[in-house]
Amino acid sequence: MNDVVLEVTGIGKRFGAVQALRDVSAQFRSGEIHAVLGENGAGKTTLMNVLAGFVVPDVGTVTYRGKPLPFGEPIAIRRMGLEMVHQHFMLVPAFSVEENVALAHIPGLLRPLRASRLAEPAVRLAKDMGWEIAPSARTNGLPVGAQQRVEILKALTGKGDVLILDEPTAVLGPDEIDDLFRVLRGLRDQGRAIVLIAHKLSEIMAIADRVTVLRRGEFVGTGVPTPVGNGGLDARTLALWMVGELPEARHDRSVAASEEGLALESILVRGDRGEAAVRDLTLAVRRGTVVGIGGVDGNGQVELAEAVVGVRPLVQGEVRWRGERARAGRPQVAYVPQDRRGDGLALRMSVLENLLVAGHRDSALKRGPFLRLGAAARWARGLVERFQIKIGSISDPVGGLSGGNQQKVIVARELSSEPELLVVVNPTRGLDLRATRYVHDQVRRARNAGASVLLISTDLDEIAELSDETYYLSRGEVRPAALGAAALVGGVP
Amino acid sequence: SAPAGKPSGEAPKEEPFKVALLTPGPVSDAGWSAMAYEGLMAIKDELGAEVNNQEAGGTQIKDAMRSYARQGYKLIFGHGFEYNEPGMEVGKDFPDTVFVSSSGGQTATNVGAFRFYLEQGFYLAGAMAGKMSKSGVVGMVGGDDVPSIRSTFKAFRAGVLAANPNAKVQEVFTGNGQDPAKAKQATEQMIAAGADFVIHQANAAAQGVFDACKEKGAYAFGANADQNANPSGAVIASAIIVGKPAFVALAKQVKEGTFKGGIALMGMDKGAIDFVVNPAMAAKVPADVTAYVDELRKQIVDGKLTVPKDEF
Amino acid sequence: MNEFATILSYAAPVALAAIGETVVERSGVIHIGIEGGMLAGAFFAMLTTYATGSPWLGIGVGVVVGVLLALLSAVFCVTLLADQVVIGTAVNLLAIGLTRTLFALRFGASGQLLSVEKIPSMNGLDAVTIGTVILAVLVHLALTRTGWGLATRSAGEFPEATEAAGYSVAKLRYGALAFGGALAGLGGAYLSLGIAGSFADNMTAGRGFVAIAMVTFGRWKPVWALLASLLIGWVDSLQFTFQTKGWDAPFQLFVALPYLVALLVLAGVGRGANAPAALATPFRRSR
Amino acid sequence: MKRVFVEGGLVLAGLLLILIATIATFGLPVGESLRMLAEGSLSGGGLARTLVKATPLILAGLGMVLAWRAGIYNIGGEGQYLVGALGGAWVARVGVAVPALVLKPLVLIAAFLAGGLFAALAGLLMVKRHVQVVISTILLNFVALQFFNWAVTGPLQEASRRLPQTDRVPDSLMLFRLDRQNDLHTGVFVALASVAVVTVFLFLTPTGFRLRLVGDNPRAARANRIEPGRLQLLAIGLSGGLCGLAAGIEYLGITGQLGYGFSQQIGFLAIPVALLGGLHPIGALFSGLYFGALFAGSENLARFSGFGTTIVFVIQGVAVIGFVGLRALIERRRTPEAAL
Ligand SMILES: Nc1ncnc2c1ncn2[C@@H]1O[C@H](COP(=O)(O)OP(=O)(O)OP(=O)(O)O)[C@@H](O)[C@H]1O
Ligand SMILES: Nc1ncnc2c1ncn2[C@@H]1O[C@H](COP(=O)(O)OP(=O)(O)OP(=O)(O)O)[C@@H](O)[C@H]1O
Ligand SMILES: [Mg+2]
Ligand SMILES: [Mg+2]
Repeated sequence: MNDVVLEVTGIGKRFGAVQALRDVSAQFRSGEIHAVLGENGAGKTTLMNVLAGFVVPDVGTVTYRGKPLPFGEPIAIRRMGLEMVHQHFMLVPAFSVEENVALAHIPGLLRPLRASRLAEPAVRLAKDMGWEIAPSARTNGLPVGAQQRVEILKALTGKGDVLILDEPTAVLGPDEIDDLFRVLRGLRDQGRAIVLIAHKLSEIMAIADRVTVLRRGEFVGTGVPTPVGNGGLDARTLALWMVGELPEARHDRSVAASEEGLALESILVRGDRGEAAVRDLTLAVRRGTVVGIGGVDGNGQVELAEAVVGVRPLVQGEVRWRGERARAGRPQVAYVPQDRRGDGLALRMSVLENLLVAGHRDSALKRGPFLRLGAAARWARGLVERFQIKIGSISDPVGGLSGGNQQKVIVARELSSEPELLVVVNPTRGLDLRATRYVHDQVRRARNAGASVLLISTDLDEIAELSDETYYLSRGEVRPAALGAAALVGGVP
Repeated sequence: SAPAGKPSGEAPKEEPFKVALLTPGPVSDAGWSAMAYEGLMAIKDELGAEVNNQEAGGTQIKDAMRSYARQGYKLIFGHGFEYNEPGMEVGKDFPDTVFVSSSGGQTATNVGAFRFYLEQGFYLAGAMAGKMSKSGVVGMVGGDDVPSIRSTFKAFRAGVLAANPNAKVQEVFTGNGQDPAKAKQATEQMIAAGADFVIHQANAAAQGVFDACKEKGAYAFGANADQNANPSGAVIASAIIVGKPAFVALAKQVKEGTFKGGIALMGMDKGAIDFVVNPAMAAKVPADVTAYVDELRKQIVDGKLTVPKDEF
Repeated sequence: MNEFATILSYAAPVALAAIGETVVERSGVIHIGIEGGMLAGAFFAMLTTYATGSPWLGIGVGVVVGVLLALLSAVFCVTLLADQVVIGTAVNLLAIGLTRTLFALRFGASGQLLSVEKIPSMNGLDAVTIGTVILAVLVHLALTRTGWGLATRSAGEFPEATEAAGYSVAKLRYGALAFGGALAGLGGAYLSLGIAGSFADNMTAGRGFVAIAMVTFGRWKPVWALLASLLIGWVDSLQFTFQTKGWDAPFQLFVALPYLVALLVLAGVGRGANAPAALATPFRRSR
Repeated sequence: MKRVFVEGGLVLAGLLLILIATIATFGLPVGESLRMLAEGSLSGGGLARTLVKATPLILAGLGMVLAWRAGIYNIGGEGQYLVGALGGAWVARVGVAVPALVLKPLVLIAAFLAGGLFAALAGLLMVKRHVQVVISTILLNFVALQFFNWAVTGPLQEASRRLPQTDRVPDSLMLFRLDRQNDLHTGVFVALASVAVVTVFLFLTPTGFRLRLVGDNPRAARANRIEPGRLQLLAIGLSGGLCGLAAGIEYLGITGQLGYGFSQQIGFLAIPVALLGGLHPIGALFSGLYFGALFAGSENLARFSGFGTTIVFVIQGVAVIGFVGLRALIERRRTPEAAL
C-alpha cells in the first residue's frame, strides 16, 4: 500500500504566452486521495491533462509505477490504468446515458456491442450510491448535475487504478457530494490512487489525505490537511498558499428599499422535452433584495430563470414587473446563465465581442446606426480591469480563456449595465475564492443599487451568504426555507 | 474603330488561316457538338488551317469570341443559335473576322449562320417508323429542351403521321443529354407504354436509348451521326448530318474572302443531310417501306416536299 | 416485383452513395466530393471493363478509385483541417476535369457512344442491387451495435469525448471517408456498368448531391437513406410516365418533381432533425 | 502585418509550384503555359477579364460570407443566382416603358429581391420546419434550374417565341462599359461597394454584430434575448440577394439576355470564394480576384495551348485544393494550439 504510483518531476508547459506549468513535481500514491488546489488558471487542469495524455509537456517526466508515461497517448495511458473525469464533460450530448458509458468502455472496435450491457456496472454503482440516473435518457436533456454524475460513474467503473477527477463537485448538491466522497473513500481503501481537484476548501478538508497546491503554474507545496489550530495545513494556510494573500470578505447588509419589483404569478413553464418543469410557481422579488433559490440541479432552475428573463415562453401565469404585465414595463435585465459555454458565450468571438453582447444596446457605444468600436474597446478594457479578467488582449477569442475567466466575462458584461432585475444561476461555479468574493460583491452592489436579484444556486453557502429570503426548488415547485445552509439542506427532500 | 489584335503596320507575312469553334457543351458528346468538332477537324485537314475549340456558354461567349478574334482568327464558328447575337455584337469590332453560328437569324457582312435541315432526316425516320410500327406507337427521347431538338421532333412526328395517321407519337425529355441512365429509363418506360420504334436527340446519353431498345426488343434510330454500327444492334437507320463538307465549304469561302454573310440552309439537296438504313438490318425493312421512304426522299431533294421546321 | 427491381436498380447509385455518406456524416465530415467520387468511379470502372471485358474488375476499380479520391479529401479535411465544403467542391472540379481529359485522350476528342459489358442480372435484380439492400442493414447494425459504430458516431457528435474515450477522431474519420468513398465509387461504377453499360461526360449529373440530400432525408440512418433514395427514385420515374402520357405541363416541372417532393417531405417531418452536432467541423487534437 | 506578407508570399510561391507541376504532368510546355496564364489574367486586356470574371464571384461570395457568418450553410447560391436573374429579366420586360436610367437600378433591385426571397424560402423552411439549409438549398438548386429553363421557354421567352431565351434588353439599359474591347463594366464598382457595405454591416452595426453572434452561438444569443430566427432569415435573405444581384449584374453587364448556360456555376464557386477569403468580406474580395484571374488565365491557356478545354477543370481543381492545403498547413504551423 501507499507506494508511489505516479511520480511527476519537473513538468513545464507553455501555451503561447502563458506558462501554464513551471517545474511542477508531485507524487501520487495508491490508497490516497490527493487533492490538487489552486486558483482559476493555476494549471490544475493542464497538469491533469498531462497525466491523461491530452497535453504534451515541454519539459519534465512522469513515471507510472516506474515506467515512463507515454505523453500524448491517451489510449495507451488509459490502458495502463488512468481514468479521468474532465472538467468540461466528455459526454456526447446526443447519446443516451448508457451509450456514453459504453463509449468509455468499448471492448473492441470490431466487437459487437450492447450499450445497455456495458453500462450495467455504472447503473449498479449508481444504485448502490443512491444516485438517480436514467440509463436511456438522452444526455443533452439532463441537468448539469446529472451529467456530472454520469461523467463520474463512467470513470468509477473503469478499470483504472488511478482516478483523476477535475472539479467533479462543482455542480453537485451536498448530498451528492457526500455520496461521491463515500465512494471515493471506498475506492481509496481498495488501494486506488485518487487525484481530486476542487475549489472549496471545506471539501478538501473533508476528504483529502494530502494536498498539493499550485499557484500560477508553479508548485507551492504538498502537505496533509488538518483542522484549524494544530499548526498544520489548515484551511487558512491552504488559502494563503493558493492566493498569496487573502482578500477580506465584506458583509454589508444595507437592505432598505422594498418597492415592488419582480412578481411571478402561478407560472407554468415547460422544459425542452415538454415536461412541466416549473409548476404553479408564485414568487416575489422586491427591489433591493436578493431571493435565493437552492435545490438539487435539475428541479426547474434553468427553466425558471429563462422564463423570468423572457427566453422561455410561459404556458400559464404571468410575470409582472412593478405591477405591470410582461413586456409593457420591461426592466433592464441582466442574466448569468448556468451553462456558460452553451448559453453564455460565443466561444470563437473575442472577449470584446462577448462583452458587447450586452454593450451593443448601449446608446453610448453607438453613433447613429453604427457601433463606435473605439469607445467599445475602451469600455471593454475598463470592464476587464474592473472585474480582473485575466486575458492577453480583448481581441482574443473567449474560448481560449480559463473557465473561471470565461465566467468573469459573463458576469462583467451582465453587471455592467446597472440592471434593475438580475437573474443569476450558479454565478460562481468553478470560480476560485478571490473571484467568488468579487462576484458576490458585485451582486450585492447591484442589490444595493435597488435591483431585484433572483439567485439560483446549488451552492448553499452562496445562497446563505447573499440572500435576504431563501427558498428551494423541488420538482418544479418552490418552497420557502429558513435562512441558513443547514435549514436548506434539511428542507430538501 | 480599328481592328484590335492586328496592328496595321505589320507585314502581311504568310499568316496561317485560323479557325475557332465554340460549343455549348463538351465536344465529346458524340452528337451535336461532336459533329461540329469533326467539321473543324476536316477544316484543319483539308485546308491546313490552324484550329482551336472551346466550350463557352452564357457570359463567356463574347469574351471567347474577342479573344480568338484578337489572336487573328479569321473564322469563329459558334455551334448554336446562342452564338448569333454575340457574333453580331463582337463582329462590329472585328470586321476582318467572320462569325458564323449554327442557326440564328441575324446577319451582317461578316456575320452569318448556317443551319442544318436535320428535320428532313427525321421526317424520313418518322415515315419509316410510321409504316413499320406494329403497335402504332412510336417514341422520341430528347435530352435538353432546345429548339433544334423540338424542331426535329416536330418533323419526325409529321413523318410518322403522314405514314400512319392513326399512330401515336410519344415525346419525353430527360433534361440532360449526358445522362445515359436517365435516357435508358425514359426509353424503357416508353417501350413499356407500347412504343416499338424510338428516335433520340440525346447526344452522349443516346447509348441508354439504344440499350433499352436492345433489351426490350424495340428498334432505334440514330441521330446526328451515322450510328447504325452501334454495338447494341438496335439501330435500324440513322438521320445524319453530313457536316464536314459544309464546314469545309464555309471555311473555304472565308479563306478566299468570298463570304458575304447570310443564312445558309443546309439540307438533303446539298448533301448535308442524309437518312441511312443500317445495312445489317436492311432485310428487316419491307420493300414497300423502302420504296415509300425513297419516294419521300426524292420529293424532298426535288423540293416538292417541304418538311416542317421551326425557325430559330 | 419487377417494377420494384427496376426502381431499386435506378435508385441504387444514389442509395449506395447515400449509405456511404451517412457513415461519413456520422463521423462528423460532410463530403460534398462524393459527386466527383461517383463520376470517377463510373469512368474508371467503364475504362477497366472496356479494356478487360470484365465488369467485376471494373466494379472493383471503381471502388478503389472512390476510396482514393475520398482519402485525398481526408488528407485535407481531417489532417490539414481544411474546410470540408471547399475541398469537396475542389474534388468535384478535379474529377470532372480528370475524367473528361482522360475520356478525350482515350476515346477521341469528339467522344464515342460506348457500350461495355454489363454486370449480369436476373429479373432485373443483380448482385449490386441486392447488395445495396443488405449493405444498408449491415451498416445500420454496424453503426448501432459495434464499438466502431459507437466511436464513429461519437466523433461526429462530440469529438472531444471520442478522444477522451481513447479513440483517434482522425482515424475514425479517415475510415468513414474511405468507406463513403468506396460506396460512392461503387455507386458510380454501377451507374456505368449496371445501368447504362456506357459512359458519358459528367454522367452522374448531380446524383452525388442528391445522395447528400437523401442522407438528411433519411435522418442519418442508412436504412432510411435507402428508403428515401427509393422514394425519390420512384417519383423520378413518374416524370417519364407523365411525359409519355403527354400531360400538358412543362416537362421541367416533372424533372424538378423529385426535388420538390423531397423538400415537402422534409418540411413535413420537419422537427427534430438529428444532424450530427460536429458535422462539418474540423477537429484538432489539442496537446 | 509582416507575417501576412510572408504568408501571402509563401502561398503564392506554393501555388506557382502546384500549377507548374500540373502543367508539366499533362505534358504542356511550362514556360509557355505560364505566360499564357499570366497574359490571360494580368496583362492589359487580361486584367480587365480578371475583373469581369471576379465581379459576380465577389458579389456571390459576399453573400456566402453573410450566410455562413450567421451559421447558415447556404449552398444554394446557384439557384438564388438563377432566380435573381429571372427577377431582373422580368422587371426589364414589364418595365420597357420606363426610362432606362430609372429601370436600370430597378432591374438590379429586382434581381436582389428575387434571389433574396428565393433564399428566404430555405430560411423559412429552417426556421419554421427545422429543415437544414444545406439540404434544402441543394434541392432548391435543382428546382431553380428547371424553373429557369421553363421561364426562358415560357413566360419570359423572347417575343418571337422561337429561342429558349429572353429578349435582349436595349443597349441603353446595359451597364456602362468601361472599355469596348472587353466586357469590363461598371458592375465592378457595385461589387467593390458591396464589399464595403457588407464589411460595415457585419462589423460596425448592431444588427451585423448580432448576426455574427447568432452564427457563433445561437443559444447564447437567445439567452440574451436576441431571437436567432429572424436574424438567420435576414442573413440568408441577404445572402441570396447578393447572389441574385451578381446575376443581375451579369445580365445587364454582359449578356443582356437570359438563356440556357447563363450561369457559369457562379453560385457554387461563391462558396470556395467565401471560405478561402476566411469568411471575411475583404477576404472574399481578394479570393474573388484570385479566382477571376485563375479562370481568365486558364481559359486563355486552354484556348491557345492546343490542349483544349478540359484541362481548365483540372487546373482549377488542383489550384483550389492546393490553395486550401497551403492555407491549412500555414494555419497549422502558426497555431500549434488551435483555438476551438
Ligand atoms: N490549450 C491551451 N491553450 C492555451 N492556453 C492554455 C491551454 N490550456 C491551458 N492554458 C492556460 O494555462 C493556464 C492554466 O490553465 P489550467 O486550465 O490548467 O488552469 P486550472 O488550474 O485548471 O484553472 P481552473 O481552476 O480555472 O480550472 C491558464 O492560464 C490557461 O489560460
Ligand atoms: N482552445 C483554447 N485556446 C487557448 N486556451 C485554451 C483553450 N482551451 C482552453 N484553454 C485554456 O485552458 C485552460 C483550461 O481551461 P478550462 O476551461 O479547463 O478552465 P479552467 O482553467 O479549468 O477554469 P476554471 O477553473 O476557471 O473553471 C484555460 O485557462 C484556458 O486559458
Ligand atoms: Mg481547470
Ligand atoms: Mg476550473
